[in-house]
Amino acid sequence: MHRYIPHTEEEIKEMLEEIGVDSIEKLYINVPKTINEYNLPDGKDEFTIRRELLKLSKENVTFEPENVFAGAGIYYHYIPTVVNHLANDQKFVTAYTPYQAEVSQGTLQALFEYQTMMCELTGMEVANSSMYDGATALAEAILTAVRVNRKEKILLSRAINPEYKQVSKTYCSSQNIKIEEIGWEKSGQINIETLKEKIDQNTSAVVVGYPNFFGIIEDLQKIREAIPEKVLLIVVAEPVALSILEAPGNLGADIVVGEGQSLGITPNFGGPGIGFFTTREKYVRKMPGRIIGETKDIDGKKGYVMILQTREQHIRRGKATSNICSNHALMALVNAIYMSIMGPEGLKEVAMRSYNSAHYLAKKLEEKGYKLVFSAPFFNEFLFHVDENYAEKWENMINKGILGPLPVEKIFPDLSNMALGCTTEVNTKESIEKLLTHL
Amino acid sequence: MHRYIPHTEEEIKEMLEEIGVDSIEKLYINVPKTINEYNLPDGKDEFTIRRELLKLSKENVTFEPENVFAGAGIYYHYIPTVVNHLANDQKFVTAYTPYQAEVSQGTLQALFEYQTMMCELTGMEVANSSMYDGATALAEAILTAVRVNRKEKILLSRAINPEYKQVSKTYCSSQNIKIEEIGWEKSGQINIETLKEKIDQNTSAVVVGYPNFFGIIEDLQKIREAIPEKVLLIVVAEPVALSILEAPGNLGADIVVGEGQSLGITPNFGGPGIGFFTTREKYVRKMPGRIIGETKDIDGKKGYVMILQTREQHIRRGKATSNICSNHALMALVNAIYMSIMGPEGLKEVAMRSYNSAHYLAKKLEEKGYKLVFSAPFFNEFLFHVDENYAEKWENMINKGILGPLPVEKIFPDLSNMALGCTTEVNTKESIEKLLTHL
Amino acid sequence: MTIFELSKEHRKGYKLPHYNIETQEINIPGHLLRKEKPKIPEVTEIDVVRHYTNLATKNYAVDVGFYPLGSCTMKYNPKINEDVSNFEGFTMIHPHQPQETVQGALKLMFELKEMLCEITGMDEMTLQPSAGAHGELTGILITRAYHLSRGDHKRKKAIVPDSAHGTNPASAAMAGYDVIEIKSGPDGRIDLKALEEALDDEVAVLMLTNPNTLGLFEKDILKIAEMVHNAGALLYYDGANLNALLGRTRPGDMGFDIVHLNLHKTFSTPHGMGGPGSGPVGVKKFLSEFLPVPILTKDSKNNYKLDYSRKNSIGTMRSYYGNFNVMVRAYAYIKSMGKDGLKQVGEMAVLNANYLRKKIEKIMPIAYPDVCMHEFVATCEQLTKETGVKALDIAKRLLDYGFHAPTMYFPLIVHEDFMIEPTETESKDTLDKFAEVLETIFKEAREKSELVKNAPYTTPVKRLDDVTASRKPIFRFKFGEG
Amino acid sequence: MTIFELSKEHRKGYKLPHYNIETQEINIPGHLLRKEKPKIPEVTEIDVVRHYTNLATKNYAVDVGFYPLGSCTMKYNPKINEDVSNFEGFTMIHPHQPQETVQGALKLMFELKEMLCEITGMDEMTLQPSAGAHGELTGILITRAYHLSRGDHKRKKAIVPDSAHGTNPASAAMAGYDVIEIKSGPDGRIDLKALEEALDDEVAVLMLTNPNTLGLFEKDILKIAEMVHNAGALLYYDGANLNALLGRTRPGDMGFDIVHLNLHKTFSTPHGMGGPGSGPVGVKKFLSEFLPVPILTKDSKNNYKLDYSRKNSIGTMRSYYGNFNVMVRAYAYIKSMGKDGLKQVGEMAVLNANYLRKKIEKIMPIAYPDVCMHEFVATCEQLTKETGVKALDIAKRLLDYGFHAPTMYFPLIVHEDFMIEPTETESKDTLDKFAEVLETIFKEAREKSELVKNAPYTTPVKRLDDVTASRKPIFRFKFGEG
Repeated sequence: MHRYIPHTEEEIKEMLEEIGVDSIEKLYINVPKTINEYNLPDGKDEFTIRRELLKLSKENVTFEPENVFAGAGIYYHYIPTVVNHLANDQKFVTAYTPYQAEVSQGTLQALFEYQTMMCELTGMEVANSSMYDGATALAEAILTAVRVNRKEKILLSRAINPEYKQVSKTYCSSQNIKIEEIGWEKSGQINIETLKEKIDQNTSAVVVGYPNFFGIIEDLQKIREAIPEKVLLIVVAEPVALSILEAPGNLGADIVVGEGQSLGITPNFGGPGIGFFTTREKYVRKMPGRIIGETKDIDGKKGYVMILQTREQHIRRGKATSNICSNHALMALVNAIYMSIMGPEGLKEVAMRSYNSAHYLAKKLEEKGYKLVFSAPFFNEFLFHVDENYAEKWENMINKGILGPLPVEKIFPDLSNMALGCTTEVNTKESIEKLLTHL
Repeated sequence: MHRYIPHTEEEIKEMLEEIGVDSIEKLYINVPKTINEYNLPDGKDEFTIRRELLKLSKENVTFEPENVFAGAGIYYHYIPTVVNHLANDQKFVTAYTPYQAEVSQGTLQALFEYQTMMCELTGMEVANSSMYDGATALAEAILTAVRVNRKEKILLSRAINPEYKQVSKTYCSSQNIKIEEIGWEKSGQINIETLKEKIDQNTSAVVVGYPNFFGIIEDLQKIREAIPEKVLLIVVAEPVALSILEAPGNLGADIVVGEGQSLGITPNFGGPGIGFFTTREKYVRKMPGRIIGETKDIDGKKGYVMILQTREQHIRRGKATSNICSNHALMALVNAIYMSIMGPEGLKEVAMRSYNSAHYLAKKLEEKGYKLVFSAPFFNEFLFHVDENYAEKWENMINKGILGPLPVEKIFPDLSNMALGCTTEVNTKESIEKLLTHL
Repeated sequence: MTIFELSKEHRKGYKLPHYNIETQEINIPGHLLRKEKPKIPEVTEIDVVRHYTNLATKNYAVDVGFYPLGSCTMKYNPKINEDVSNFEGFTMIHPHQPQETVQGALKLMFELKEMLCEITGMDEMTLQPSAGAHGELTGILITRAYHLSRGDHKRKKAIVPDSAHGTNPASAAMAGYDVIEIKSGPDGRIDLKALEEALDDEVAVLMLTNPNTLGLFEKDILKIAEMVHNAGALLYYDGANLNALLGRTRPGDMGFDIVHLNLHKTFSTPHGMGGPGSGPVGVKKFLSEFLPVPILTKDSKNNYKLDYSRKNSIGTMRSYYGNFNVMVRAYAYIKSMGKDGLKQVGEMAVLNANYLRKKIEKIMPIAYPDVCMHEFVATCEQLTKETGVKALDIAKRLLDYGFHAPTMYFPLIVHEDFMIEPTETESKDTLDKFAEVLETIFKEAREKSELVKNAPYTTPVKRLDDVTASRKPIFRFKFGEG
Repeated sequence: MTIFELSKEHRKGYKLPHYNIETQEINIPGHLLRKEKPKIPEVTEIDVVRHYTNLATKNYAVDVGFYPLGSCTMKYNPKINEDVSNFEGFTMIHPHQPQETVQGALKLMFELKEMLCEITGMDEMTLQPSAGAHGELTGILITRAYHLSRGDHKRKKAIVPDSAHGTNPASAAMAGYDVIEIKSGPDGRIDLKALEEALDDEVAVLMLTNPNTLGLFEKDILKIAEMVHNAGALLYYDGANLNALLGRTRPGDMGFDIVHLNLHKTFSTPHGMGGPGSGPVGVKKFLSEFLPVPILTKDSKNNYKLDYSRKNSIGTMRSYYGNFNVMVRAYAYIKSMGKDGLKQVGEMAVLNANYLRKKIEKIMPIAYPDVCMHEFVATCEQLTKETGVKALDIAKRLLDYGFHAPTMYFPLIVHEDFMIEPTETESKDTLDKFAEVLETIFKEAREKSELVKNAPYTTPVKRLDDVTASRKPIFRFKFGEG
């Protein structure tokens, strides 16, 4: 018997006897036997598995974090050692969704605290306990806004991560929701005049990045002032930036979503990260996903449970606010542990260094003759003009162990000869200088 | 303040106030200030520490386990993944000696089970919950035997690991205990005739290996028959071998000690491993180290506690059976987890493969014209004659990623031009063939 | 104690590396600069370690004990899968690296896809969806794209049986379909007549899990497939219960056109308190063009590629390529099990369920007392009538005895029910002990019902008030209120 | 439930790699072949995981809560030290590899030794001893070798204060010395007069820890050193309490000739339920020749070496080079702390102890109410007289409140005492909470003493009978008896 299966021959006999059949075959009543065996290899031992997977893993090129100057939604940040130590506790990892609250207080309290931290960071009133990623969080935010306003039109900044835009469009494709993109001004910020023009009675929400995909800090206050009160302002925020940027909740945002990968999660080839979803209390019953709330037990002792489940698919079925069932709870735990160990001052230091290094790099690039594409303030990413042979240069840098600024055309097909540079707190002065020698 | 220290400036002030002094300096009454600061570098962040240590670790040459043909007391065995997962649980790792039994049942039960497993493996009646290593376990066994018999002479097989012999001599140096070595016959087994001759009224114990340092399986039965009943037979056993060799307890051993590294512990450059110590119940009060026993709580529920502490230094002080205080409890846990996952059949398979591969290798070497030094049955190590240029060959193999049979002279200075070969279950036919091409 | 209550201003637990870049001017306008420090806790490493270590101890988990959750397939999660998924070459790669620099990752994904196609009998597969429900939505959008591509605009209905998982109707609705629920027949299976009646030219898809949530194999599956296909609709397979069929039969062989898998069920990746999971979607060849992009391919030179050239694709379902690290675990699992191991999984899962069914039926009736597959449903309705002790009470009392409760009150067609799935990784001893405890609880319910009604007692908290929790919700820690 | 009771014959949890070497004949004589299978458990991976996971949960540990164990220095053990000590380049090296292939390990050991010499003010050091007591034995054997090397054969006595750790007399006895205990003076420190009387030409060594186990600094240390040296004896430093002095003074500066350290105390390597620890021994130059071999050296080309050429060496104290992986942790710790951090360690450890002393003295008397160093001793003797509640009972009651008990009934010169060492890694909040709980327990003792006498109640087992356990000892699981 395979090593993960406990049955001995003797037990199988005893069990069949109890069932009252004489062979396992007899248990497959009416089940057609369509295969004799899979066209798959035989099972392997741990030693071999470990070696094969290690080999595969080494067929991927990794970079020293300080040599990564690419972001575009996935960032290399310093992750304190305790984060993985604690989040790898198998009593978190192998737990199920906390349906039995009395034996899930670890999960529930951690998620409740995560929700609180996300509210603090975004300035919003409620958070759910996670979405799959930033892209689906935005798609669900749009669906939420449509449930609130019951209008079919969504105005979405063109400077949103293309991955998010695509997913939002896929999600909306079958629901008669029309997503229109609003371009940017020369500064890189959303074109407010176009926005004002396009807003009409049919608009449920406006979506902007904060900072946007190019690192540009949108002026949420101006945007909020430009749109009618009942149109929801959905902000796609980079959570690290929120330690130095005013909380969107204080600038009139109705829903703040984003990707939480930068809060303690390794890049993971893009997944799993985590989508966060925060909003105002008045919209909570339209919100997707699990929400954890505080309550008391019969002795009056504080405890936590899942609340407002009547919004959800397992109760509401076809009328649920979303079909989401599995979420990314473990990554919410990672976020919470990361924020706990860094604290507000650590988060701010991370944000300040990310900002500072990016501006230093931008200055150095300008000194070398490169020109920035946009003029508005940016956080830790910025777009700059490059030569036609940049793609080649970029691959050259990769061979030297540097993941340089991304040739943005690969992601944003209509932007040619531009690169998206990024720094975080892990880049060093030396690594920046090394980068510059290759540019 | 350093990141491991929680104090804020404000708290320090409050605390000083409570104490009633106005500065920390005032707490150092009469303590001379002999240094201003250490001649040490400034503290470093995790990122830097991790990188520096990784670099240091990579300045050591490691080998694929199947390419290791060296043993001599430290072995490369397959270690199932769960062993480290479970033993790294910080509720084991950061626990103290189980003085408060009611909150140490994890430690105590695990050690009690470890003791049981060691008794099963050795065929002895009692085990303590660990010694530092095989060498100190032997030294303590000798001291125990002297406490039992009160005679000054110890007859020790010359074919014992030289490390163990040296340590035993160091331990005995100040206690008027005389250790005499007994040589081997051509077969590689202890010279029984010499043994018989040397035994006298002053002999407390005879020490033999099982298998001995050269892998030779000593005939414990013959040895037991050759020595008077009251002379203690101390056996230094390789625990992996005990899955196919008759338990020393069934052959008349009085104390069985050894190194437990081969039961799930990585080589660790020689430490930490673990010394095991088992004996007969009648000697238990002369035994060193912590012993865990079963008991009941006030509700009659089964539980575990440290027992017979009156033998120990914290109670008995200068009259204790040993000064041992810290032991290697965590490694006992590793042993217990390893044995649990492997089971008796897994342990036997490991032993059988180790045996089989060594005999295959020996045969192949003989086919190549090498000659074995000894003729008696061996387990998974054997000594063979090599040329004068073997040391060079050996270093050559190392450059090819093979840790070949050890030039034994480095360890056993009076044995020149011999190598000690070793295999375990991790060596493959292919790795053996590769080794042979270099010999 | 919450972590917020451990906080002390200016306490620190981190240290960043030395930083020597000159300070640049900050040119963010004042109204966009943060004024108030977020109330993230200010603690040190030991506080964080103790807080989360002690929280973990308050959790039940597979590594703590038996989790007989029907349809959740809470099997053992091998530790080696954790180790390999954490290899730096897997965790520290950026999704925008050139494909030539991530060949190991792409190869792994390609091979995983191929193995899953073999196991399901499908022709092509996307690994992008992050969870089962996400896979369902993907599958239903593919359904939609398929019908529309044929100019068939009138299909607005999705049929689901009344025993279906809640995600089935929710996903169908999210994809814009009207959900038609059909009643199960008296044997707990699809009523062919009801299906016949429901199937018209407005039906886009029938969503089915087989074995169904009662643990019963839909023995008419070939007939059902024929009926559905004759009506011009597609047959969708909810993979939640695939564990039962491993090594025996494949959704593709039974006529299913689309299938989603739950790697976190059948393929043993851990549930992580709710996620991340992974919900690959496989399709028959004729639907392949609609799959989300990118699709993993291999060229003639054994180069692995992300192929975006699929112009009828439904689009993308999430950013990048899915939950890669979950895929690594599933890949290691399938390689560890091999063809023989996977067959044993199916057989022992079915053996365990039937054995436990036999044990439980001495305690309470099985809703549909057939031979079952990987799970079965039992009901304590009679006990509830006699004693007032409900399924929920029994569930809570189980916690006191160190067992997690089974799934309850689902499927909706049985009352006061337990849906029990033991999985193949539990031993006979564990099942015996579980049945024994259940019997004890039934005895308690009859002899001292209050004891059961107020359970649990030995858990970190006693029974929690979730009614008030939803009526007067507290969504977040309130600073200053303790 | 023991793991033996989970066992089922032929159940397996392992799989070895494919093996294709032809079976060789077994030539072991029959009487040396094992006949009976050892009763090691036969279980599968999930059993092992659950068993040890659930056992771990029954443990108190630094990562669970506050451990105020006097003289044990249970400080926080940083997790990065665990990670780095598990690097393959450290765990997978063989002690008999050529020295050129382990330069990283040797460099680490060499640098660790140098840093520890700097911290202790000693000239040379061995890293070989595995624990504090092992270090003591090493140091005392060095003492012996020193005297003998000078032809001084009459020194047969080792002096220890009555407040010394039990290992001091035990180690001295193991090295063949007669142990002379001298009484402490009324201020809890060495009585110089008693010392004077004890010091004669038969005394080999005075073993001292400073600050002593009462947490008091031996302020006459320079005088003591002079007296000892004038008598021709050596002064030995037990490093258990070194934490208090970090950044301020060094044993070498105070006249000590030999010092052992406990890396698992001062340098934060975890205690591992009792070990492995590491007990390096440092000496002044004139004793260097007696150190155990090998000694780490560095040649002019920066090659690191294991030097065995020390012909007056006492020999070796254990196999190979000591507990290398423990050294890796200590090395990472010292590098993480740096000179400033280490100074803060000493200061905050002393601050914490004095703060807690002030809090505790409102509850019970401090045995020697001076300003203390890193720890202090308090006594509940008065409470015991009043209520019959002993220190042990209070200790057990502390467990109910989530605290580990302090060291008790030690040093032997104080009765019904608690020896309390908070270490620098505990916060003021934790100390406040501890004092508060202790006050509550005192109140309980006065109002309902039985409650305290029968504690604990909330632990995995209640108070255990350790008297019977030693009187009728059960050393191992008895098969067939449950």
